[in-house]
Amino acid sequence: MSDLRALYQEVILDHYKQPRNFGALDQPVRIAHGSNPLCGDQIKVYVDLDGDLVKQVTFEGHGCAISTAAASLMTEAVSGLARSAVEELSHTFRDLVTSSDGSGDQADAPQDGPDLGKLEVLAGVREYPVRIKCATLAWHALAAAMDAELAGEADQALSTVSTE
Amino acid sequence: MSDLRALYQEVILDHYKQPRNFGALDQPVRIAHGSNPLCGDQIKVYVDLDGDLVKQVTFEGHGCAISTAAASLMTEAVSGLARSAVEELSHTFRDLVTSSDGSGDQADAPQDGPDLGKLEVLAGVREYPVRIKCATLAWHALAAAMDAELAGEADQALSTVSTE
Amino acid sequence: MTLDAKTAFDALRMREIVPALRQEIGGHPLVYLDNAASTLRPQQVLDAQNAFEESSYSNVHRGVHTLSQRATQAFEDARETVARFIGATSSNEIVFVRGTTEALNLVAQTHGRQAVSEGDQVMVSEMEHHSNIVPWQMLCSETGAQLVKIPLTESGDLDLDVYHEALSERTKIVAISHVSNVLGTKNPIEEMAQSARSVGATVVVDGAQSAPHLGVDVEALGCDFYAFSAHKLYGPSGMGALWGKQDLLEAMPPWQGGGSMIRSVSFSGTEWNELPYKFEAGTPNITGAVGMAAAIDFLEAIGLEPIAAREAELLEAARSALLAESSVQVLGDPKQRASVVSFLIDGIHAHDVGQVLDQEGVAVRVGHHCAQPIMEFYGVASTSRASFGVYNDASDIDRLIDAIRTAKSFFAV
Amino acid sequence: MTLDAKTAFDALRMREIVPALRQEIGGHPLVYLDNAASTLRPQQVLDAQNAFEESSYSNVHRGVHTLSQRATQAFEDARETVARFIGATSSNEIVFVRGTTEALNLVAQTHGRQAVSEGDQVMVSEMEHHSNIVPWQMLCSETGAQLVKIPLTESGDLDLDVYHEALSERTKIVAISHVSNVLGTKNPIEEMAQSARSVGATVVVDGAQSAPHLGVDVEALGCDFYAFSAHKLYGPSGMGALWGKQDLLEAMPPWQGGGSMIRSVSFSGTEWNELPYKFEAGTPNITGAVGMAAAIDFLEAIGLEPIAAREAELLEAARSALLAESSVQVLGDPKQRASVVSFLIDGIHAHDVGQVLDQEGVAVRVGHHCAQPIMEFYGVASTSRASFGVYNDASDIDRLIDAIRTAKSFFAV
Ligand SMILES: Cc1ncc(COP(=O)(O)O)c(C=O)c1O
Ligand SMILES: Cc1ncc(COP(=O)(O)O)c(C=O)c1O
Repeated sequence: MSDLRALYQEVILDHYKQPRNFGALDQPVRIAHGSNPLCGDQIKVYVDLDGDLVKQVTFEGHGCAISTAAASLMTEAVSGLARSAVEELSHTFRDLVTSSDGSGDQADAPQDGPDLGKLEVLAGVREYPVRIKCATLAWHALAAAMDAELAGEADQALSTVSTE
Repeated sequence: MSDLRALYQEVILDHYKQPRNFGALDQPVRIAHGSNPLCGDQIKVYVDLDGDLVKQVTFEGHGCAISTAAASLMTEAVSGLARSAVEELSHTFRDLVTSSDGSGDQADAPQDGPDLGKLEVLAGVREYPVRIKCATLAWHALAAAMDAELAGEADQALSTVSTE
Repeated sequence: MTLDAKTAFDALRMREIVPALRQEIGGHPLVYLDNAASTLRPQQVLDAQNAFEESSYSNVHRGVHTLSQRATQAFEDARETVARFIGATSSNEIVFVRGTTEALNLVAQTHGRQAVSEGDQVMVSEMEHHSNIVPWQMLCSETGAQLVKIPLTESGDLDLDVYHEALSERTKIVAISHVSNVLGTKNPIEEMAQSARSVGATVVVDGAQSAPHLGVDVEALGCDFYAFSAHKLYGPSGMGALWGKQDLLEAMPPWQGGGSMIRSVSFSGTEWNELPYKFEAGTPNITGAVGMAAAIDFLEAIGLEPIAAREAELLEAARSALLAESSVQVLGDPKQRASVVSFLIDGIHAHDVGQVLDQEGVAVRVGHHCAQPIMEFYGVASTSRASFGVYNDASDIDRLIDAIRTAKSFFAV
Repeated sequence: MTLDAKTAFDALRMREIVPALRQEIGGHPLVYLDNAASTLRPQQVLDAQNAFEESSYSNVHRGVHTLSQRATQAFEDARETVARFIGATSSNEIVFVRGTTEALNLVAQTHGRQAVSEGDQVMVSEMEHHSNIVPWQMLCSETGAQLVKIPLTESGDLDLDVYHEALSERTKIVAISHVSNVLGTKNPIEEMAQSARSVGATVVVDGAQSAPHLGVDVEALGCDFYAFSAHKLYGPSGMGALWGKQDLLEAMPPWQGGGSMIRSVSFSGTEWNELPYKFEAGTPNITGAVGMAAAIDFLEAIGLEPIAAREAELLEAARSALLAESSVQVLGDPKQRASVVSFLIDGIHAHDVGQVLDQEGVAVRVGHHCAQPIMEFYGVASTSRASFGVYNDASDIDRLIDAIRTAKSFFAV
C-alpha cells in the first residue's frame, strides 16, 4: 500500500476524480488527439493560442487515474505560459517521469529546467515503466497540437505493443 | 569397434567392395530409380521378369556400405524367385531391419516368414534408425519396379528430411 | 469439485511444483491469474528441457551422429505426443510452429490463397483475438474477398442464427476461436463446423484457449485446422502446433522455403518434402518441442477431465464472487464457458485496477486483450481479466476479491 | 595461438562449462565438431533461461503486473544486446524470428515482393544454404523474375568477375552468405555490397555462420539485411534475429498478422504497429530471447576477436592434418575462411565415415549440408564436415584424425 501511495498521491486521486479544465474549448486554435492503444485511452487536447502565448488548454476523454490526472495537471501548468516555456516544461516533465528508469533513486531526477511545481506528484511513475506513457499522453497530444502548422486536428498515437 | 562390427559385418564389407549383379541389364523388363536425399544416394534397379518369375535383378549406382551391400545381397536373394516370394521376402526383410527399433533384442526379430539367409547380416541396422533407409533403399526401388504396370522407369524417392 | 479431482490437485501441491509460484510480489505470495496470456512452467517441464539440452541436444534430422539421432527421436516423439493430445489420426498432420498466430498465418497464406478469390467470403467472429482476424483481413485485402463478421450477443455468445443464415456457397473459410480469451465463451464448434462443411467452407479453429483447458479431439470437432500455443499450456514460448487434415495439408503449397522442407534443391528447380516437413523450413524449436511434450505429459498425468472440472468450478466461484461484489460488473454471461472472466469496477480504470491488484500480489491482465472488437461491442476501452490454470485454487479467488476491495477502498468507490 | 587468446580459452575449461560436453559417446568423451549445424549450450545460458522462467516469465508487453513488466524488460534488453552485438544503430532494427530461415523468408515475402517484378533479377550464389535459395526461387516463380547464380570457382570462392559483370539495373536483390556452411569460405561482403548498391540492389546477408565466429558489424558490411540464428551461437533453438535498415523495414508491409503487430484492429480496418513490432505477430519466443542474449554475453565475455583467432588456428590445423592424411581430400581452398572444413575419404562413403567417427565419439555432419548446388559443383553426393566452436581445442583435431584412421583401417582403404 505504501508503494501505491507513492504512485497515486492524493493530488493525483483528486485530479482523477475532479479533473480541471475538462471539456472542449469553444474556439480552440488547435486540437490534437492522443491515444494509448495499450489501455485504449483516448484524449483530446484543445489549445487556445495567441501568437506565442498559450492562453488556455483544456482536455476531454477517458483514461486511467494517471493519464487523467496528468492531463488535468498539465492544463493547469501550461495555461498562460509562452510556447517556449511550455516546451521547456514538457521536456523537464518527461525527464522527471523517465529519468530514474525504475531505480527509485530520487537523486537521479533532473535538477535543472523550470520548476515543476505540482507536476512533481507524478514522479512516482518512474518506478512503473509501463505507466510512463499514461503520464505523458496528454503532453504528447499537446506537443502535436502546438506543432500542427495549421489550425485543425492532429493525431498522435502513442506507439505501443500488445501481445498476449 | 565391436558395435561397428555388428553393423558392418564382414559379408557387408565384402558386398560393398565387390557388389554382385552390379551393372545394367541389357533387356530389363522393368527399371526403377531409388534415391535417398539424406545422403544423396542414387540407385537404379533392373528387373528381368518372366510372367510371375523374377528371372534376374541387377543394380547400378553409388551409395554407402549399407545401401550398396543391401542392394547386392538383395539381387542375389531375389533372382529366380516367384514375384509373390519376393514380396514376402521383402516384407520379412523390412521387419528384420526395423522390428526392434534400436532395443537390440534379437528375440524381437520376426520368427515367421521366409528364411532370410545371408540377408540376416543386415540385422545390425536396427540399432541405427537413420541407417534403416540405407538398407531398404534397393528394396523400395525393387518394389517400385515390380509395381510399375508397364515396362519403363519408375521413380522412388525415399522421403526424408534435411535440416541443419 | 468431485472427490477424485480434489485428490489429484491436493496431491499436486502446485506451489511446490511450479517454481515461479514460489515468489512474492509486493510482499505477498504470488497469485497468478494471467494464464490466458501465458502460463508458468512446472519444474518437470524445465527439467525435461534441461535434461534434453545436457544429453541429447543437436540439430534434428539428417545427422548420423548419436546426439543428432537422439534429438531427432525426441523431436518426433514430441510430435506423436502432440498428435495424440488433440486426437489427430497421424503425426504427419502436426506442423510445429511458433504459436497460434503463426499457425493461423500459415493457413491464411497457403490454404487461404488457394481457396479464396475475389467475391468470396471469409467469416470470423466478433469475439476473435487479433491473431484470428488480421491474417484474414490481410488475405481479404489481397484477394478482394469479403471479411464477414459473426456477431456477438449481449451474453457474449455468438449469434448462431445470423451465422447459419450468412453461410453460403461464397463462404470459403470460417475461422473461430474454440474458447474466447476475453469472455471465456466456449463456442459450439461441432455444430458450426457441420454447417460450414455443408456449404463447402473449411473450418479453422483457434484453439489457443481450449487446448490447455478442455480435452480436445479435433476429429470430433469436425474442423479442418486447429491451432494452439505451447506457452498457454505450461510449455515454452516460441512453440506451438498447427493440426490440419492431411489432404488439405498435402494440397497446400509450402509457405517458407529453406532447409528441411525440400527433397532436393538445384537452380533448375526444387522438390518439396513430404508432410509435415514441407511446412517446417529451417531449424525448428527443438528444445521447445521437447518442452511442449513434457507439458502435455504433465497435463495428461493430472487428466484433462479433472482439469476441466476443477477449472469450471473455480470459474463459477470467481464469477459468483465478482457478481456479488458491489461496483463490479462481469462482462457477458455465455452459455458455455471456460477458465476466463473479464470484469470492470465502476469508477476505476482497468489500468489502475491492474496496478492495485499487482501491489497485492495478484496478477491479472488489463487492457483490450488483443480483442478490440469485443471492447467495441461492449463499449468499453479495456477490462480486467482473471484466467485460471491448473495451479489455481479457491484461495486465489479470495485473494482476488480482497485485492478488488483494496482497490475500491483506495479509490473510494 | 596468441598468448592472450590461449589464456582466455584455458581459463574457460570448456568441458566444465558446457554440460553436453561431459558425456561419453561410444565409450569416448564426446568431441563435438558439428557446430555449423547447431551448437551446445553453456551452463550459463541454461541458467539464465531457468532463472528467467523462475522469477520473471510472463507474456511480454501490455501487462501491468510485475512479472509482465520484468518479462518485457528482459525481452527488450535482449533486443538491445543483439543490436549491439552486430553493430546495429538502433534496436528498432532488430526483428526477433525463429532463425535464419524465417528471417530470409520474411525479407523475400515482404521486401522481395515490393522490390522484384517480372523481368527483374535476384542474384544468389552457388554456395548458398537452401534457406538462402528456396525463398528466392519461390519469389521468382511468383513474380516472374529471374534467379541468377553467382558461380563458384574450384577453390570454393565466388567468381567475383562474373558477379560484377552480371550486376545490372535489373538486379534488385543480392543474397549471399557471409560464411559458407560447407566450404568455410568467407565472402567479401563489403566489396560485393558496394557494387550491388551501385546498381540499386539491396543486399541480404545470410549470417548463420558468421555471427558465431566473426565480430560482425552490419554497418561496416554495408548490407541492407542480416539474418542469423541463436542456436548456432550457443543460444537456444527456435530463436534468431533479422536486422534490417530502418527505412527499408519501415517501407515493408507486415508479413504475419496478429497480436502485437497492430496498433488497433477493427472490422473496418487495422493499423500496423511501429518497428520492430510490425514484424513480430503473436507471442514471441520470450525465454529464447533471454537465452540468445545470455549466449551473446557468453561470447562477448571471451571476446569475438580471440574466438575468431582461435578458431582460425584450429581450422588451419585441421585442414593441414586432413591434407596430410592419405586418401583424404579436402573440399576447396578458399582465400578467406572460417570454422568449417569439408572432406572426403576415398573409398568410404560419407555416411559410413560419420558412422565410424560417431562410434569413436567424434560428432561430424555428413550429407549435402542443405547446400546441394555445392555438391553438384564438386560432383559429389555428400561430404563429411568438421566445424569448430569456442569449446574445441587441438586435442579434438587429434581425435578427429585418429577416428579417420580407424575408419580407413576398418574399411581397409
Ligand atoms: C484466443 C487466442 N487466439 C490466439 C492467441 C495468440 O496466441 P500466440 O500469441 O501464442 O500466437 C491468443 C493468445 O492470447 C488467444 O488467446
Ligand atoms: C549458411 C546457413 N544459412 C542458413 C541456415 C539456416 O539456419 P536455420 O536452420 O537456423 O534457420 C544455416 C544452417 O545450417 C546455414 O548454415
